[in-house]
Amino acid sequence: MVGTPVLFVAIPLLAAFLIPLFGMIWKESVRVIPGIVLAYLLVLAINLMNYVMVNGPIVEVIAGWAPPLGINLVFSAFSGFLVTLMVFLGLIVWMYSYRFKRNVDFEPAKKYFLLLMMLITGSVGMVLTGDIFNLFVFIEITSISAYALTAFYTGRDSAEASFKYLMLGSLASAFLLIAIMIIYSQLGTLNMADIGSKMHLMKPAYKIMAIIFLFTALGIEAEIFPLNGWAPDAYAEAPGPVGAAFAGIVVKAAIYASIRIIYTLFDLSGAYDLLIVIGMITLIVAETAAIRQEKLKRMLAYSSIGQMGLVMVAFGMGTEEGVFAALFLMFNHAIIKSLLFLSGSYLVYNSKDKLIKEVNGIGKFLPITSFLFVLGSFAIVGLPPFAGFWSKLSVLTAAADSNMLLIIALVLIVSIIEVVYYMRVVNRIYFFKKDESVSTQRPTLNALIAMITLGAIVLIVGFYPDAVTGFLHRASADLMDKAGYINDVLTLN
Amino acid sequence: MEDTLFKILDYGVYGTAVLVILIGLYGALVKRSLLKIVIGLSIIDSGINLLLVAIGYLKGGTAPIFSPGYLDNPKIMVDPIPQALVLTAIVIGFGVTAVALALVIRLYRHHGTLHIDEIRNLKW
Amino acid sequence: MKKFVVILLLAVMGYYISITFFDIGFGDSHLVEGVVPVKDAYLNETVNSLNVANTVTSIVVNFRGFDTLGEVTVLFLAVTALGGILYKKRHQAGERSVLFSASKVVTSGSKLLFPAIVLLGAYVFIHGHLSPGGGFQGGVIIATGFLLMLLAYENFTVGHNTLSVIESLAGITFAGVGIWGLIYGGSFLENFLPVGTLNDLFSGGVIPIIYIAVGFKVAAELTGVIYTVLHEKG
Amino acid sequence: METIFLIFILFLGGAIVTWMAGKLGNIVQDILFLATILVPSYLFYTNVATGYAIDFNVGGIELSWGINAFGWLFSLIVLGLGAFAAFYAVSFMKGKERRGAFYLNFILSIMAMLGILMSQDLISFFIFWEIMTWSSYIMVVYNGNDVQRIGIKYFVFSAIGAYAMLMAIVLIKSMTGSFMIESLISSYTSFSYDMQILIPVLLLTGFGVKAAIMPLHVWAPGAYSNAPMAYTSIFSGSLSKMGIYGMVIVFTTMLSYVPEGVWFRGVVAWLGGFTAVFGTLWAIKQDDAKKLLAYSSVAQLGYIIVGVAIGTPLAMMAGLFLAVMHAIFKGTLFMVVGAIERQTGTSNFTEVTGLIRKMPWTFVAALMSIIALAGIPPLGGFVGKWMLYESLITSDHYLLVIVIFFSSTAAFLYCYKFLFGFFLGQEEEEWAHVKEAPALMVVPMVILAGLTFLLGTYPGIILKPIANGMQTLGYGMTQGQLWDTSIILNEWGNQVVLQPILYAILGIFVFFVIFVTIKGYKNTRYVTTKDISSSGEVPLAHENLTFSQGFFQPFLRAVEPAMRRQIDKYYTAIANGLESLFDFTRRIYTGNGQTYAIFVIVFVVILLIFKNSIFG
Amino acid sequence: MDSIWFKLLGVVVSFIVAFTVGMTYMGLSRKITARVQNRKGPPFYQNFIDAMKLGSKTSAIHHGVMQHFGPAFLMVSSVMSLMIIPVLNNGMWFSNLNFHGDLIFLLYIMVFGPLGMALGAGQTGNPNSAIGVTRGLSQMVGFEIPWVMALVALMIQYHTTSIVDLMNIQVESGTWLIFSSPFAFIAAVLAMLGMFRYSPFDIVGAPTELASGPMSENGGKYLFTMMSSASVFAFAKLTLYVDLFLGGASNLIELLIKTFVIYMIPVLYGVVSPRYRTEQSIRYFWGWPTFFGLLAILYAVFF
Repeated sequence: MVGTPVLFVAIPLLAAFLIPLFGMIWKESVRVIPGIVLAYLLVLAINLMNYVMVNGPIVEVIAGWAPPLGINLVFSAFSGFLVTLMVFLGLIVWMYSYRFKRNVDFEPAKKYFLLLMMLITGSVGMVLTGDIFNLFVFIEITSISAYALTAFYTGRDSAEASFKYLMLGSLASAFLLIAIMIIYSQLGTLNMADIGSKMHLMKPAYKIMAIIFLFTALGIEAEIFPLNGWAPDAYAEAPGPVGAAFAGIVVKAAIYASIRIIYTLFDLSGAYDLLIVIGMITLIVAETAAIRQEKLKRMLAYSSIGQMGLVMVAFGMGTEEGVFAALFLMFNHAIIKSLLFLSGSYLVYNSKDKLIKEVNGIGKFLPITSFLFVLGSFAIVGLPPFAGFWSKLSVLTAAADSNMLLIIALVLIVSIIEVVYYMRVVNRIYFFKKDESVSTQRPTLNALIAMITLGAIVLIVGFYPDAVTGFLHRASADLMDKAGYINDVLTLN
Repeated sequence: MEDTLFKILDYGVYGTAVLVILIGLYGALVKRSLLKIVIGLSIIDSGINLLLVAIGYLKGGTAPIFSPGYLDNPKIMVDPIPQALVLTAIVIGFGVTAVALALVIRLYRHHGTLHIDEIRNLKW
Repeated sequence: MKKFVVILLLAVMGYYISITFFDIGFGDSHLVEGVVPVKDAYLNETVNSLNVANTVTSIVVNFRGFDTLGEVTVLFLAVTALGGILYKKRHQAGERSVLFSASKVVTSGSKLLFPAIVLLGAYVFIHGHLSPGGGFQGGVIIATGFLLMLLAYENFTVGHNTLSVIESLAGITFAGVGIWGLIYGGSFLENFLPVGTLNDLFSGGVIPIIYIAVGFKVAAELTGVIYTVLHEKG
Repeated sequence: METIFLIFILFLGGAIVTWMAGKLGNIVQDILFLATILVPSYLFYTNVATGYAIDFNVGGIELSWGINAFGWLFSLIVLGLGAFAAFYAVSFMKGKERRGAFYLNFILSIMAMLGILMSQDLISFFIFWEIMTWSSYIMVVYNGNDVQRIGIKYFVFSAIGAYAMLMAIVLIKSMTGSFMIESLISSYTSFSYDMQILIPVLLLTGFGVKAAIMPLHVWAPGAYSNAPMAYTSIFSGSLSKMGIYGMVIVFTTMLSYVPEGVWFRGVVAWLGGFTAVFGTLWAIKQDDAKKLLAYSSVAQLGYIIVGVAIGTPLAMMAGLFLAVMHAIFKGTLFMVVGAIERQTGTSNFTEVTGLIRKMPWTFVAALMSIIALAGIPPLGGFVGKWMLYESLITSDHYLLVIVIFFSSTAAFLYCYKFLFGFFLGQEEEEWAHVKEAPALMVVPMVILAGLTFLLGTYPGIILKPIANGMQTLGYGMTQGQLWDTSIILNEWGNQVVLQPILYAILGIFVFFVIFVTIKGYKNTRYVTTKDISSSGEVPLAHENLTFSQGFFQPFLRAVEPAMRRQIDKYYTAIANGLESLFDFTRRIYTGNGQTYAIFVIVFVVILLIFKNSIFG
Repeated sequence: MDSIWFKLLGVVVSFIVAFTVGMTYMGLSRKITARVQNRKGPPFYQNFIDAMKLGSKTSAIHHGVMQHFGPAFLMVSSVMSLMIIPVLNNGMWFSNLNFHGDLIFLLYIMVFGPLGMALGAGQTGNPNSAIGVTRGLSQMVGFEIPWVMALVALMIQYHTTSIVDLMNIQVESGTWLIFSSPFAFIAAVLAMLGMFRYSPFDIVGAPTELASGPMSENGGKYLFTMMSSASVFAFAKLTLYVDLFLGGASNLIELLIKTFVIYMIPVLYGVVSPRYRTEQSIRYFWGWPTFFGLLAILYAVFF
């Protein structure tokens, strides 16, 4: 073991406090330090992941107090997998935005990278933490970074989007605290494993109240319909890489939190059905809303919401196959949607309104970016042999094994809608005449490297899904093993 | 007498806290001015904090501080954890409010108004 | 119309929350049977192994110090976010957006009060582990001192870089102490210093150090918030 | 290295290299392209034995690749026509944009089709199916005409089909625990009744889309006519046969085990019949050669479906033979249109006339293919149609015979329109400069057209693989027994009775041609088609009297009631309705943050009110 | 008996008989039509004179290779039909090429001629030809429906696709098919009206409209071939009807009588009817004839 999970939080925080100091000495450091930190974290994550795959989960205590007392971090196959993914995406996003908007001044640039790093840290913290109040703190770290990043561009309507996000985010934190209070008042503890082990003692009425508020609070972050009013605006108005980070990192963390709560904390079977129903509604509403969008990033945002609905459905099946499918879907969505956001934002780089029709015929001018966007489109709608196919297949297989014919049919019908709007964009990119008034921007080298890396992963996973399925199987087994989780945490010294 | 007082407190403290939350929510959901919405959100925070700290109260408990001489004469202490949590919650609430106000300033700069119905460039 | 719908909705929600909490009960132990609450262990450990008088402080800084680190980060982020959100290209530093003339009484009084306020704040956060109060409270008190000065004097300036440096150093101290604990004590934020005796100023190991850092940080950050907003041109 | 893997690696690698090689020069790219098609094909035919399969594992899923005799039959269509079309394409694409993308998708389509034939499990089947779908989709939108309508329509229908298939696949997986086609076939009879019905329905929907069966055919005309012609020849010729391939498997395995299979056969056969009739009627109406051929493809596929669905040995043989023939002659005809379009710039009958002397070889190819299409002896189409009629009559499908016969007679109308529109009629000055297409285009066309003659006379050449394939499918008959089911075949599978007739036909034809030509040959001189006695007056040089507008107008008036209701319109109406509905859903997002917050409260309140029924 | 020379002889003899009979019938029809219309009309041998004149004429111009092919195609169709159709009962005439499926084959070969001829007509460049061709093909689609229905009904009823078999059945049972499957006969006869293209179905040639349509650019040897073909084809068709419905014929005289009776149906129907428009003609065939065809099939299936 080369490090401990706490470094995922400690190192970025330390770096965050250092950046202003270094920034006074060497201006470029504000861009470089986050990258170094993220690269280090990626190495750390891979090392820990290797360790975890062999030796089982790492439970780390903070401040030397054994779990029911102190806060603990759990780096298991499940959380570790997500952390690795998030840190990797964080590095990609950093790489993409390294030279992005060279006309942006030093001051905002400094803040941008700082906030981006903290966004990732907060998300990673959400995944790692084993304490429910600590979860709240990390959610807030993530949220505030997200508000600020959403409102990053002063010229646009980004403040409006950010404000909506903030309103709903505030409601989320209020609900989260109410739920925490109810649980605490009954069980006298905040540790998730401890709560999980004692949950059966709680009165069902309280349990239900708690899960309603927890589910709503995390649902707001996880973009569940009808709690996702903020999402399309925020995705669309945030800078492109931030949209990628939202889709690939923040939402994943929120989903992780809600799933961890439903699977490990509570023992209510109704919650699984609720997940399926809500997930399905989210999927349908989001995809149908996406088909009529006029703005590219907004369309991607709705698509992202829809995919999250599908993830919820898969988790709601409650079987190990379902969890595997959901995790595979999360992985693919993180990679592919990030690819789409990153390449998509170069497609509409100079455009003011980011309209879909402005990508007309751009394939000739930005061949690589366009190709990557098309690759992403093909992959996200689940066309083989790209990555998205395998996850869609596993979702459907899991649903078939749970005898959910209607779910299969609905998911497939919605997929057709998805196909339609992605293909419309693909058609525009390659087979329309370019509008003369639209100017294009060639991606910088760092952005290209970032996008090509993602594209390569899409292809590799498509042709060789075994590259990730091993981890995913371990991760899904890990999530299903509630007793093991509680045991690992509570029997520490 | 004391019993009735506690009876009133029983419902009163929680009732007040819930009422504060609801008032805050009402402000956030109905008021048209962005500033009032932000104020509403702050009020929600206050209500939540009140509720939170009330959870930890124990009848007849003292502050959880082992002041000199306490150990010789121990008394029942209120639950310190909610207090610690409230401390955190307050600070976070402050941070969010600050960001919210900054956003309001930005919105005013951009739209020249604080009326939420007119700040609807992003829709559908 | 909308109002009534909202009121109805809120009434329903309020009803459910209220009955839940009424049912939980106020002022007595509402735990389910057979559960040993964590707070007992906290109270026990605070006085017995940490030698800290203020249990809240021990929880905030030590048991749940990770939360507090996050909390400090939230504040730090709020300030950063504020700067980012309100950033304008031609930012005229030093030009205040709100100008008013305070009366002589206010200016003189502020000048007198300012040191006292700062002193009080420092006292509060230094004694955070002994008496009610702590880094946050002390930091806020200090920040009110600066607020007072900013209100009283149109040309009162706080060095932006100074604030930033203080903020960073305080943050580094907190995180550094944590990592130090990781290296020497085995876990992050481990209390690696001797804990001293109960009710001494120098007791509780790293708790006062962290709380002082927090105090500085909060003071700098809140001042920074006020300063930034005050220099915002509408 | 397993040859099977090598084939696919060569295809894939070659596709990518060809795609990238645009900068190295066109010649290099062309050679790479041809090599990528030909080398794996060679390897396939020399090194892959039928009946051999290789198992491997991807992502925890057992996969198996190999080829059986039935797949081998279709591989002839895929790789054979593919090779001809490839040569044609090289010349066709000269000087066009985006050659790399064209070649890439061309190769990928060929690869995917071969992959479909070699898949012994449902997952690789589906993967290759989808590769085929999207590579052909890119070709459909390749020219950029009306892509949002035609392209999306194609993709949506493909997706409907593919997803129906996917649903069936996952259901099969959950019931049998395996993705192997074998295990599906062996355990089908143990499925519940609902599943025994549902799974064939889903699979047939999937295959039906590619085979352009009646209610699912609306994508075909647009897609076929919109793709570059060099591709359409394999699109219509081979790609649509993949649907037939799948249908055959469904019909001969699953549906032959259960009594309900009879109903499926009846319904699909009738749908095929209607497809044939309406495809033909719409083909007659078209003024654009591509559209005409596209509808004609739909109609021809209808015949094939009828044969396949009836499924008696003779009908199956007829269907498969027609499938091969259709690949050949429809491939040729699309190439012809491509050649004409390349030389004249249009494919509209109302614009181009009198090319017979300008493009004689193209005309020969077109004439022979058209005769084959019309099913006129001596060319290949006749044998197939004959077997189809015979099988329908001997299996008591009398009304279907009439439907098929009607469609096949009406097909003469568009056959004539095609030949007349392009090649006959008056020679116009506007097209005086037109030259014969390049040799690389003409040679494949003529060879393919020659094949129709060869197979018409010696159908045994292709009936042998068909018989082998049908044995694999479980028709327990030897070749001889199969051929005995038809009146016209001899023990080698060639036409025994008809051969004298063919010779007679040829003899009479030659005799009278010689008679008409020789008699007074010296005194007869050629005059241009302007030199006609039009009511006693000779038209001027710039006057064009060719009858091309409103061809078959009276006939269309007669059948107008049948054509008034277009399925396409209903689909369009549904699509528009859905889009309006979706427009409504997106208005849920009003843009007002407070509304969103109210949604949250509403959500909470609903959960609170119904908490006991949700979580109880 | 099976030698190729014997078969060739059969072809030649059949051809000559068919040519003579066909020409005579056509001449007679002209005469009869004229008498009905209160004209004197040409002599019945007029067609022979015409044919001789055309055949001896030297054509001066041609419009290309397809014009040579067109008449040949037409000839293939008619001669092949003639060779397929057994002329007399019990193999008392050259059996030529009839085989166990000739009924289906016939359906095809009979429509082959018009198509080939249409190609020839197309190359002449005369718009009238093309218009005539489109009309002809359209009408063909019209009458093929009842025609096929009638034939299919016969196939269903007697489980054979061979004309010889049908003839044998009639001889053995002593009942003509006109009585045992009357609806098929009605449908077939109504279809025949179109097949002979006499008024009211003479829209193809339509002398006053299209200047004889597909033939308008043809003269001399081309027209001669076409005329011969038409006469052979007429004979073949009439023989087919006799074979199918009237029990065949045991000698040539009987054949002549029977064919002439059949032949009079379209001729007499035509003289009293004005010309249809194409769509009317098509709808006509899809009306009652098709109805009878359906009846025939139902009859065949159920009885």
